[in-house]
Amino acid sequence: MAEPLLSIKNLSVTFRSGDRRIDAVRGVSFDIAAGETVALVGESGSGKSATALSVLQLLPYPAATHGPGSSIRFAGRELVGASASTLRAVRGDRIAMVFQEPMTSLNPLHTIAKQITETLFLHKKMGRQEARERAVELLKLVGLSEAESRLNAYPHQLSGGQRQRVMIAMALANDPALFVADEPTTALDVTIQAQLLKLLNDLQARFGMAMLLITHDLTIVRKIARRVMVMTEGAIVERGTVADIFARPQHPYTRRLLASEPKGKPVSIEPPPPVTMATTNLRVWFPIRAGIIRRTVGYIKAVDGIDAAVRQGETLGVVGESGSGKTTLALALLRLVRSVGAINYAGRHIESLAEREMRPLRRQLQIVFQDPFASLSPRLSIAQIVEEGLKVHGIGADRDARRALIRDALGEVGLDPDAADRYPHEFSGGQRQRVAIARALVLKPSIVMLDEPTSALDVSIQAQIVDLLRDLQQRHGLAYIFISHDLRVVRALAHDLIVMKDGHVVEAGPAKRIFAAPQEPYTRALMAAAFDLAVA
Amino acid sequence: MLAYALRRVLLMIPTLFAIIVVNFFIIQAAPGGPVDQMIAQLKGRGDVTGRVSGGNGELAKGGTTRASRGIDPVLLARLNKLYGFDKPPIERFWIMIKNYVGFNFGVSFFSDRPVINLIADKLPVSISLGLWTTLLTYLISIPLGIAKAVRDGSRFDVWTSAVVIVGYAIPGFLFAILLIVLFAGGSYLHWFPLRGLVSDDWAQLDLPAKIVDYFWHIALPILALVIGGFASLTMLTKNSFLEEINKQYVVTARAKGLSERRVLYGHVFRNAMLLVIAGFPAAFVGILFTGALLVEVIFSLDGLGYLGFQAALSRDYPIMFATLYIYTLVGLVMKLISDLTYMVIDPRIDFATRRT
Amino acid sequence: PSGGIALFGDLKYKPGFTHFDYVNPDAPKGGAVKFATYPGNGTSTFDTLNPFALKGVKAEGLGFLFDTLMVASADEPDSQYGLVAQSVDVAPDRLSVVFQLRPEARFHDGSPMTPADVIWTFDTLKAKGAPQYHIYYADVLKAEQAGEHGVRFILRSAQNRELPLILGELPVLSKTYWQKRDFEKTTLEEPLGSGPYKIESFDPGRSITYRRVTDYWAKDLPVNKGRFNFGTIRYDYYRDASVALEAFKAGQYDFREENVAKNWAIGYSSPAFAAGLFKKVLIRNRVPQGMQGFAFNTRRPLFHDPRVREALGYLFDFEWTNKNLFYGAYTRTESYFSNSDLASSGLPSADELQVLEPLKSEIPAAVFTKVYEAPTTDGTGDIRPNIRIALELLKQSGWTVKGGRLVNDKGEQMTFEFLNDIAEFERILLPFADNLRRIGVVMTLRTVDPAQYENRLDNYDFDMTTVVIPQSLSPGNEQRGYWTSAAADEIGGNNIMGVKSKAVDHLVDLIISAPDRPGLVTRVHALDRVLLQSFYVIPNYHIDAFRVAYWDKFGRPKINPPYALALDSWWVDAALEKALTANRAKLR
Amino acid sequence: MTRRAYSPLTRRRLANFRANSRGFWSLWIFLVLFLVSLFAEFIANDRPLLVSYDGHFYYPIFHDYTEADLGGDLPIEADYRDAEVAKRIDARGWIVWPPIPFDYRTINFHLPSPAPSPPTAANLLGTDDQGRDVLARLIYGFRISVLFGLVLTVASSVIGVAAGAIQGYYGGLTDLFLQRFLEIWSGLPVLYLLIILSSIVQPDFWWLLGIMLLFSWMSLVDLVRAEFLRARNFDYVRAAKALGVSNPVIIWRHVLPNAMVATLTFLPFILNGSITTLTSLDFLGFGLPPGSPSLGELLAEGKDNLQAPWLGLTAFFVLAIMLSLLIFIGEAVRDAFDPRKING
Ligand SMILES: Nc1ncnc2c1ncn2[C@@H]1O[C@H](COP(=O)(O)OP(=O)(O)OP(=O)(O)O)[C@@H](O)[C@H]1O
Ligand SMILES: Nc1ncnc2c1ncn2[C@@H]1O[C@H](COP(=O)(O)OP(=O)(O)OP(=O)(O)O)[C@@H](O)[C@H]1O
Ligand SMILES: [Mg+2]
Ligand SMILES: [Mg+2]
Repeated sequence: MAEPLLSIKNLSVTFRSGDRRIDAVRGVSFDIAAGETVALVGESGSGKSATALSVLQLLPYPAATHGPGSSIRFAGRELVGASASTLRAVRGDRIAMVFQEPMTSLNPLHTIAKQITETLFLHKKMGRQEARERAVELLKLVGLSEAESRLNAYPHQLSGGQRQRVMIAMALANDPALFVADEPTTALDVTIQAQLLKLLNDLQARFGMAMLLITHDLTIVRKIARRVMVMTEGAIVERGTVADIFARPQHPYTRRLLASEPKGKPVSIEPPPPVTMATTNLRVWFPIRAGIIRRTVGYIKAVDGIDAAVRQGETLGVVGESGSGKTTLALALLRLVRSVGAINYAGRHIESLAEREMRPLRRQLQIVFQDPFASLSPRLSIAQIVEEGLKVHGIGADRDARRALIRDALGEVGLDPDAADRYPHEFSGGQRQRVAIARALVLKPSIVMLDEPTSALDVSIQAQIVDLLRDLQQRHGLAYIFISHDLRVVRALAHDLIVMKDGHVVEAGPAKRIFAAPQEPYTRALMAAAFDLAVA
Repeated sequence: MLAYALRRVLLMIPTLFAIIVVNFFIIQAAPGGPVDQMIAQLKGRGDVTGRVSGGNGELAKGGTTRASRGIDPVLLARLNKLYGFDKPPIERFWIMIKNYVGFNFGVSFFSDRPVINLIADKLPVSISLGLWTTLLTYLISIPLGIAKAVRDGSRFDVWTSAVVIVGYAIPGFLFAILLIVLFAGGSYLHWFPLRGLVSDDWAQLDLPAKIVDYFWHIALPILALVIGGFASLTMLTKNSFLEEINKQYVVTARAKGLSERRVLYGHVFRNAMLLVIAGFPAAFVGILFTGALLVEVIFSLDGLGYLGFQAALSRDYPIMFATLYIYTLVGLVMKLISDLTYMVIDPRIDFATRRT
Repeated sequence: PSGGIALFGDLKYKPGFTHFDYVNPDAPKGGAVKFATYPGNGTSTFDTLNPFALKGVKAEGLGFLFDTLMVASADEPDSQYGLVAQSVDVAPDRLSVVFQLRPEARFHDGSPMTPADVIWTFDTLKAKGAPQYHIYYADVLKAEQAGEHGVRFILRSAQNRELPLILGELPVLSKTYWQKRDFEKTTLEEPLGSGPYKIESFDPGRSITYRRVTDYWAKDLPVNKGRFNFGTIRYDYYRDASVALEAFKAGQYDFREENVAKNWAIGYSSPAFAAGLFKKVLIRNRVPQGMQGFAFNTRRPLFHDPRVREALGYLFDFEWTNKNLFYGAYTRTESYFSNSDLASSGLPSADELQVLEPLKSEIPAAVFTKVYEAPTTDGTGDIRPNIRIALELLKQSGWTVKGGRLVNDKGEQMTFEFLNDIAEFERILLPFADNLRRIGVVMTLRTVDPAQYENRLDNYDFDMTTVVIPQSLSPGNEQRGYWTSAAADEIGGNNIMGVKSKAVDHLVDLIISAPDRPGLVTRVHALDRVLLQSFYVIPNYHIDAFRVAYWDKFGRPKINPPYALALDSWWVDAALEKALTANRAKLR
Repeated sequence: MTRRAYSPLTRRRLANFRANSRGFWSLWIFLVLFLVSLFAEFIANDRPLLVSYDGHFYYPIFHDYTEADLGGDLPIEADYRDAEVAKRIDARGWIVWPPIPFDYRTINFHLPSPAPSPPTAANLLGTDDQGRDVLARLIYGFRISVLFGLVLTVASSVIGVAAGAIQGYYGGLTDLFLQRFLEIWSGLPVLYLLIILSSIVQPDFWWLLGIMLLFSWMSLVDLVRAEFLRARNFDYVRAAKALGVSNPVIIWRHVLPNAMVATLTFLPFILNGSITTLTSLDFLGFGLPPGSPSLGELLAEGKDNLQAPWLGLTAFFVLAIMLSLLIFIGEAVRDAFDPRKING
């Protein structure tokens, strides 16, 4: 066989954090041939992202260092410690990368168009018009509807999934030889996911694109990858063809991984408990502004007349395509974006409460944001972040008591409590997501909005979290509004379900019924894609 | 946003009015007025700028013997009438406001010229100094600050810091004098002219010679002005960049294969520049209107700084109020522009209350 | 009819004289000279060419444009000789003066100067001119034509001997020219003049250049012979005094009069000076220096007692100050009429005693018994002897040192404020304050801006301040303002110290009515003694020379007149100038 | 014991601070200089530390003695530099002088050349134009200037940051009206207020501080406001709101630490600037009472005495060194709070 396209030998990555050293990657070696798709799966925090970032030499040097003997050869060229110009020629053109956290990875001050066309100008030397057309084409390819009108949007005006697709479009713009995708579909609904995977397949077929795919979604691995590698604690512990590994996992972690599925069923309560939070005809319209004087020329109706209710001790699942207004709904319910329409919580109309009056209620109403990274204050340690709510609401008698609560909360979501004094950026994506969950749960609220809380978690931890949530629900009668694209998880947790599209509810009802017999075509399509992912 | 800008423009009227009112009464409350100043001048003593321009020896100045009579009441009345002090303050205030509405700024007490003309006369100097100084400081400080941010902690960083700090610590007026002594005086070199904005025969020069002559004249003043200006801007740029340079979007930009320059100038720049922009109006207005006083004095340049200072000390109220009015207006407009610039730079910024 | 007029006695120059003694009648004409004006020596900018109106900062040298009726000679105390006026006659009753104009007198446009012009000038200056004119001419009732070429001024009283001389200084302006213009306005149009120079060019605030009028109508008059030799004169404006000095050293201008001792001592060193390309010359003069001193506001109870005032005088260490701050440039002032024959010295002469005896009961006894001498020290800063004297005097006045503080019988410490308006004076005052502190007196120094200073001074709201009481060689009317009881309460007056003494009032009357010069001198001496021995001020110092520096291109007359620098009698020496240019080039 | 008092994060910040050795040492040097200047009286004084006379001890720094106390005949306060006093004491005892036997206002009467006289063994940095020891004045001047600067800087930054933060964070009418108030406030004629003030009282340290404080706080407001206008849109602010954190706490804990760039950058400059503010006030004659030791006065004297470069140079070096120290300290503080800063 000819020299592989990418050849990683004995790669190690060490981070420094304060006076500690974290060996994130320890002696990883693998090859990827042209046109091949290799999946990298593994525990959250096992060093997958670090490995991926090493390829393009994008780690936060000098906080990160490669051990001696680390080597990454791409098309015959050594990348570790390569000169800036070598790297520049490779980056974005020959090797493209999609980052794990698409929400924070876009330049907040540049329009979508600018960010996509930039690589085209750079590597393809396209003209303005041409580049713009290509950008529209790319956005369409990744399934962004109304691509043209979205070109001039800024990242903060897009939903999580939309941003992720922009990232992908940006990466694929130059038909790279190697595509490194770090959890590229976490924020995407299943139909789009399917479309995307198909697109990748096409590209592979057409241009012989190789792909390093990092994902927690084993279904995807099965569908798209030929080989798979499993990482835990910085090392690859098992590798082989997808068929082999799925059939005969050797390493205990692999076995656990394959075994864990979000299991269990929501426990129904009889008689049905009272509704704790409800909204009728909720609307959130974002103005579209144009021109230098920013006149309002129209509205994006992110949430357009939604009725929803969640019962005490139950879970309301919210599913729907990316950009359908799920996040906005959650934020509106918590009065974090301006909305119109009644919001009823525990018998009170909270839509007109002043901020000061809302504040005591906030202990009861918690949220886990879709973009955990951005929602964590960059200059506070994890401990401080989790502690904050406790302090505000006077939970925990003193410092030590609070410390104990923090340790418990971090432990429950599977984080090492000793890492509590690190800053958010020193964690992996999944770890940050768990911090956000811990922050919400440590308050023992009565309702939690969970916006894609498990998207960055590997299945084993996902299962752990799901168990935790269900456990808490049973013990304390928590109500959840659970937003997710992962219908399996939804199925495992939700009592009721609403399916959203374009800011409207297309179908609502008991989860069991909808999963069993979806009424609307859209719901049916969604279910089909989720449970029978066809790459055709 | 249009509504916001409009509201801001409308609010300028009461703001200006309030400033003028407050100033009018505070200034009148200060002991010593134009009449006192005029009398001091008549007695040969009213040298208001002596403090900054020096030259007072150990011999105090007396008047001529023949003029040495007490202030005769007739004269006093004449002076009071001359300056309009025969009317009560409120009436004077209304007259002034009425005139201002029609952009009539009155006539200087002491030099008897319309204030507007006086200001117009000083503009070439002030704009020359202000423009070039601002331009130079920004053109040098920003790239320097960026370079320092990229090389934070390196030898380059340290010694450039040292250079700009030393520049800042050199008191501008001392440096100006030093420049004159070294490069324009009679003791050492005589490379540059000592005073003025252009040569006497400027009108006769052809265009290239005019340009050369102009820069030849402003070289030293500008040097004296900019030397202290680098430090804060450079450090601000550096720190703003350090704040941004580690963010995730910068990694994305790098992943695109952008050169370091384009990462810095194309991506980080806009994110980091908010503060630099925010500080701009104050810096510009400052250098234009007041900052150059000592340099103007030392290089015998006729600028607004000197005009304002002299007017303040000699109690030339029309100049004071007119300059105050104009500076404030310019300041307000600059501030509005910079506020609107914030929104252009960062589309997330608005000025509304966060109500949800 | 007389061609000249003297305040007292005879004129030095008899009718038919050809030129003043202190000029070189054959001085070569031509050449260009540059002067400078800068803070401390003139204004630092100008914005008007009308020198007569109140408003505007006047350009330097505008006097060149205008001929006056008479011209003063620089080697007599107070004598004038006709310029526009051919002759002058003071009526025997001293209530009117007649000037006969020269028929050939011409303005620059060729029109003749007429009595109508003179009358118009007088009326206009008095009514619309700068306030000084109003003050000058307060005692002149009116001007009227007297014959074809004569103008008669009617005076209010015979008292003011100086008035004819003041009128002799009247410039003559063209009525026709000015009637079409607003006299009170500032202007940048060259006014029509008649004098030796015309404006060649100017740039407001930067420079102004004058060119000699070659067909000047009066160029051969005896008063002008040998004067106005420079072909062009240019004044450059500087804003900063140190820069102006640098500019001189760089050869940007030719001539400079220094008024800062430190500059004089060490400020001029430069290669050009070392090479002798420019000179530093002290030209002695007899220009009366009057009195500069720290004035007590005797309106304040604290300073009622002359012994207190005398005592505090012992703590101003002039010798140390002069040596260490002034490079020994100055002379201690020991008279209110210093540097002139009007200054008293020794014990009173018989004539003076005659004046003083009648006042004996009202003036300090020391006037008759003691020679006034300002306190002295050895210049080392050791002022113990003076402290002893001061403490003794203070004790007599009820002030004693207790616990290091000088207190009165009520136990109040002596505290006062020195009101100052010139920053440069702080270095002179602080050592004085330091010495005062040694005997337990607190003198706080307060420096304020000019307008505020004026305001406080006009209302006599100060304890102590620096005064300058200028004097001319012919003290007269103005002494009323300086010393009399009536002036002491006049707001904004010149009797800063608040002198209120019948004796002084009387002496002032005597001075004003002095019959002749010796009588005047005697009476002034008497006044001087009384003032000195009453300790109204702590005398400072003065200098009896012009400190001039000039590039070596000038020719100078052999004689320096005692009462003026008479720069207009210098000329550009072509040979020197050539050598200078060559040497300068070499130095580069 | 003390170690446990710090949270791990604080420890980490301290370590970061220390790791910036330039800043760390700058802090020490600055503290030492400042502390030393606080004890200026013991270092530079025209009164001896200790006098033994006739078997008795005298402590002139703490107590005023008259010459009579020391056997002289005059009742005036003893001037120990006076030859006669010194001679008398020497005859019957001894004197211990501070290292610099000059106070800030002591005139050295025995100048080798007219004032300002160049550096000599007696006056290490020469004398100023009144014959006073420059080094002594420097020590006292440093104290006054730094105290003035520190108080002014701290107070005005606190006020300025608070005002900017409130405007930027709350926006809306709060912003609109505070901004207008600020504009009017900054339009006040400072010079005239000073003139009025100085016509009522003799401006001293505290008066000047007060007046300056009234205006100096405005320099930071716009910058902080801009930072807050931006930062309030960040997701972590929204997250904090969702936690029920009150606005002041959000401002303080979440936004401020991430909006400190301008403040941290400008603090050293503001401090140095307050010192030069004193200069310009001195220039106009509204500064500290004449004769007070201040760096500003030294600069002004330097300008008037170009022939005496030790004046201007001394002032310049002190300013330059102080600014460098402060900026380096500022950088270290920045590092300390930079979550991504890695030592070494
Ligand atoms: N900047 C950093 N400083 C210190 N430690 C870091 C840093 N970035 C990552 N780490 C640590 O390195 C380890 C590997 O992180 P990495 O992001 O590669 O994990 P991952 O496999 O991508 O996990 P996830 O699936 O949760 O994204 C984690 O334990 C994380 O805490
Ligand atoms: N601040 C904003 N300004 C303008 N449009 C916005 C803004 N925030 C969200 N939108 C738009 O509102 C719509 C709904 O967004 P939202 O984030 O609620 O979607 P979502 O259902 O959470 O999608 P995803 O699954 O991708 O996270 C999207 O079309 C988005 O572009
Ligand atoms: Mg990861
Ligand atoms: Mg979402």
